[in-house]
Amino acid sequence: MKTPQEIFEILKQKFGESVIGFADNKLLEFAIEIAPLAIAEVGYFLRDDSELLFDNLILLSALDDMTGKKVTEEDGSFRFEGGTLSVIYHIESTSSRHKIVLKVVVPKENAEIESVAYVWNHANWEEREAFDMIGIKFLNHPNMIRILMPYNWDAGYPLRKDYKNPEFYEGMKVPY
Amino acid sequence: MMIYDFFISIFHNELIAAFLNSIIPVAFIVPFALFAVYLERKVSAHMQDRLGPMRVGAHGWLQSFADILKLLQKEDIVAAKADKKLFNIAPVLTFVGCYAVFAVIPFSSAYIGANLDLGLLYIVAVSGFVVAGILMAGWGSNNKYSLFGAVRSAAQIVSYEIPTTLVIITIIIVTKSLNLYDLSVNQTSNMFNWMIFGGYVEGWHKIALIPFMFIGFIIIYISTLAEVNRTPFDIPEAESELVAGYHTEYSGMKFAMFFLAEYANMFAVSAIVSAIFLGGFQSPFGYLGSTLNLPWLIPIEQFFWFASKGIFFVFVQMWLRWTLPRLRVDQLMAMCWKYLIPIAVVNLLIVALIMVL
Amino acid sequence: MTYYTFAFYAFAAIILLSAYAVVTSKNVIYSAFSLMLTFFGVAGFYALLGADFIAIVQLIVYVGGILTLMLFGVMLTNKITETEIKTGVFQVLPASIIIGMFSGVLIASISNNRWTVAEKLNNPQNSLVGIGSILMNEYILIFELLGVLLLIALIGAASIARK
Amino acid sequence: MSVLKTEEMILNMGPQHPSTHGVLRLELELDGELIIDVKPHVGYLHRCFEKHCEALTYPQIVPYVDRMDYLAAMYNEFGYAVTVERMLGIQVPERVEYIRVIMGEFQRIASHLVAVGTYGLDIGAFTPFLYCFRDRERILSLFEMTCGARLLYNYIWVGGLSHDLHPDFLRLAKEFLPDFKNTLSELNNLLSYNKIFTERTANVGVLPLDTAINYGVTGPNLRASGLKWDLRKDDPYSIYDKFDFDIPVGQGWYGTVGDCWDRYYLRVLEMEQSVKILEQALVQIPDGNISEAIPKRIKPPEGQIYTRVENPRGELGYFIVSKGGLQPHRVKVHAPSFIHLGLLGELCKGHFVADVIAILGSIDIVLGEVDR
Repeated sequence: MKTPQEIFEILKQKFGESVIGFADNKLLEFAIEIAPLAIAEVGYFLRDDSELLFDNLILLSALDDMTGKKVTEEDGSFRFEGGTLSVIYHIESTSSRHKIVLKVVVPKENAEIESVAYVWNHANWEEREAFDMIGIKFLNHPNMIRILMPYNWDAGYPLRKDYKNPEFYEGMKVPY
Repeated sequence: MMIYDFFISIFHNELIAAFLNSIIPVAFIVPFALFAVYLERKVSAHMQDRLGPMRVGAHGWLQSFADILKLLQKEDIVAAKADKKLFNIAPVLTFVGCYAVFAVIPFSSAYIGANLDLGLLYIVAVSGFVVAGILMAGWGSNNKYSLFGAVRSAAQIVSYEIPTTLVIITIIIVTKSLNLYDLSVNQTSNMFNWMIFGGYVEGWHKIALIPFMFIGFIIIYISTLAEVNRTPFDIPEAESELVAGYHTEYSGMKFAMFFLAEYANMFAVSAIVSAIFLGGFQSPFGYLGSTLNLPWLIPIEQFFWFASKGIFFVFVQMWLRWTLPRLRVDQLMAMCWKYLIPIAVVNLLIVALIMVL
Repeated sequence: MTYYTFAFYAFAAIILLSAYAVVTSKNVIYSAFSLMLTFFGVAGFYALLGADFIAIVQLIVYVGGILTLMLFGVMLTNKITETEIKTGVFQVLPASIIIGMFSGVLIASISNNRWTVAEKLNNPQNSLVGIGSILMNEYILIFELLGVLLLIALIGAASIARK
Repeated sequence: MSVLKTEEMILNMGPQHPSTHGVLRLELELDGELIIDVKPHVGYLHRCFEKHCEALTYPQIVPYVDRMDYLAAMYNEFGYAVTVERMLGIQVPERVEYIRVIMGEFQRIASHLVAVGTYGLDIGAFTPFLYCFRDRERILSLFEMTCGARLLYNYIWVGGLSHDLHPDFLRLAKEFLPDFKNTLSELNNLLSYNKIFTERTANVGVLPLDTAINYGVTGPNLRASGLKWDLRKDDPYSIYDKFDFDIPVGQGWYGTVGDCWDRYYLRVLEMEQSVKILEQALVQIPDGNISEAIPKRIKPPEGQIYTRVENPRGELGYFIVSKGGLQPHRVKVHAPSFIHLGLLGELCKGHFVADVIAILGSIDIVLGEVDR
């Protein structure tokens, strides 16, 4: 059993620059921020290191940080320019019973994160969902297609804060 | 006196008499199917701690008629890409196959459709039409589930015909007859003359035969159960995987045709099993008609016993259906080829040995 | 016209029409099902001739066995529902020459034969006993040899299927 | 001998199919009856629950969480309430905790009854299904008596409950438990130990432990693979530490550890343990005021939290990000069914078509939760 601080030290030593630092965190969770392209490597290390053995990815959640500049259009709708999206990984070890939170922040315009689907198979569908809902592209993912929305949905990513409903879907008016 | 002779004495015309003679099973099958559907609902309901149909008539006894009414009113849907000719012929062919079996079933000493010497073999032969009808339905529906169901069903029926036939051959060795009518007539006077108790064989052979007759009875009951696609062998129409098997695409009267065929078949195999092993139309205790010296009563009593035995086995089929889960298709085939057929062959050899000695 | 002749012509019509359909149908499945009717008609002929055992064996073997096998073959080897199973007319000239020769031979042999009608059997009902005793007495060797042959075929089929 | 060319058949199972347990489409790639690949297509029931949450205040979300796993709605509320209470730092009265545990365990029994019953139905046994539903109806009647609803309750609120128990509740609940034990033994005799049933399910769809963990499997499915991992004991919440109960794990009773039979039977054993908890809780429940801790206005501080509870189907977790407003910034649900469904393709390879049904039934998914 290790505390998040100890794990942070280990990671910092091992990966250096790729481990950015403790993300600002409140309420019960200590998130370690990792560079987007290093996450798979960190994941392999966390899973396979004999002291850590983080074999279980509990949850992979993506969110729109809503940090960009709010631009209001003439019709009252708004969108965010710039800003970031982030992905949060809750991982734990079923044998050592310690858990940590990893966080990856990517700019909205070029949201690309290394996939961890080969580290934890669980991430396969969760990453597809994150892609579907928030629009983060996971590199080297085995099957990066939409999962919950229709495969041909082209009105954007619903869980982004500036998502607008399309007027028509396949010729039907929305909302009908 | 046979009913056929009675018709001839009235009409003096063989053709009319034969025609009337041949539609008598219809007069039995249709009411039986109505009753069996009701029975199935009630049996399942009471086994499952519920009441079943209660609204249409007292205790829902008119439910089957309501079902028929519903089926009659249904739109007859033919899928757009179905093979229309095959799709339409298939239910008829299946029903014809089932109905043809009734030709050699002795309902009572006064009625058998056609007193064929090869009755038992004839039953095996005409079931080929049922297989063809099922394959036709599966192919004609142009639906993968239907085709799957049809192919499984055909494979199942063809496989389970083998243990059935082996048991039938065992019976032939003992009785030296394939005629179901003779078979039934000979198992008379009391229930220890029934084939399951060694039949009307004399001496120590009879005692020696009893265990092997029991084995034969169990094998033929299991394999006929499989031939009519009832649980635990209802894989062809396993609703949890293949929706409804080969009759997925059917609706209305064509579906009713399959339904009727299924229930007719259930009764037919029960009747065959009871005719072979349990004395057919014979009473287990002797006849009221002979005690009261009323000869006309005997055939009616016989019909009562025949129907009772048939319905009892239909009830057992329902009982099994609402109790047991379903086998998987490979387990079903393994059961047939690895257990039933070897046991039936060994049983056949032992019976042959007993009869030779 | 007696019922017997009526039945004969009815079966003959079934055989001819269904056989024609077998040959001409473009759809293999239709051919197979027409073949079933042909077998049925032939079985009817046997029954009319008093050979009830042969009639029933005809149904068991051809309708129950061979036809089912053919249907299985057609249904399982094609990619289901996506391609139509059709046959076409090929090699018309060689075929018609061969057919012409064969029909010439057949017509010649039929017209040159002296046809005799066999005496009506006394009891055509009990053909089974007769067949059984003949097979088990006079032709026992051939019968057993046939059994061995079929066993070899069965083993061969099983060993090929295992590969 | 040349190799025969064969082609795979694509069979679409669902979205309307009797045994996909909802609107799920499985694309089966078949070689004869053997499965080469299974591709689940989900999303037919997608309502964008998470998007809705961003527009609702915290108490308004409670009725929405009911609609995810509609067979275990009480537990969804339970988990949500625990999460938000942790964010706010509220301590709820002891009576509330007891009622929540009672409701939660009744809900676990009800949910497992559906799982076990429909599993029998998938295998072809119709009768046990109705026995299970008969007893489930009694539990639902208890719920109805408490909060007026049978399926979607809106009962467990943040900081408390919507109503106190009905005066007859404890008596009827205590009467139910012995009857239910009889049903369980009846079910075991009719279905669990049935030869055909064990043949169909033992050694089918074996899920090894390392695969299970790697796929993030939780709940009964994980325990059936042999890991003693139950959040009620391993990450305690509410007052589960006050009760004495065991955590059954799969032992490969009839076949391999982690096969369909283990997953099925583990649910039966869990129902027995739930009965054990209920027997204690129904006796120990204290009096008290159930609504004193309900806050007037819920406005959690800025930050994020992930809290998980042991839902009948596995680990139900809520990840809530708050920006300090009345509405959450982001709610992400760790939905066990969604994760378990991702495993289906892996489990089904090399099995028969009939086994797909057996495996799908044994992992016990609810499509409302898969699609959310």
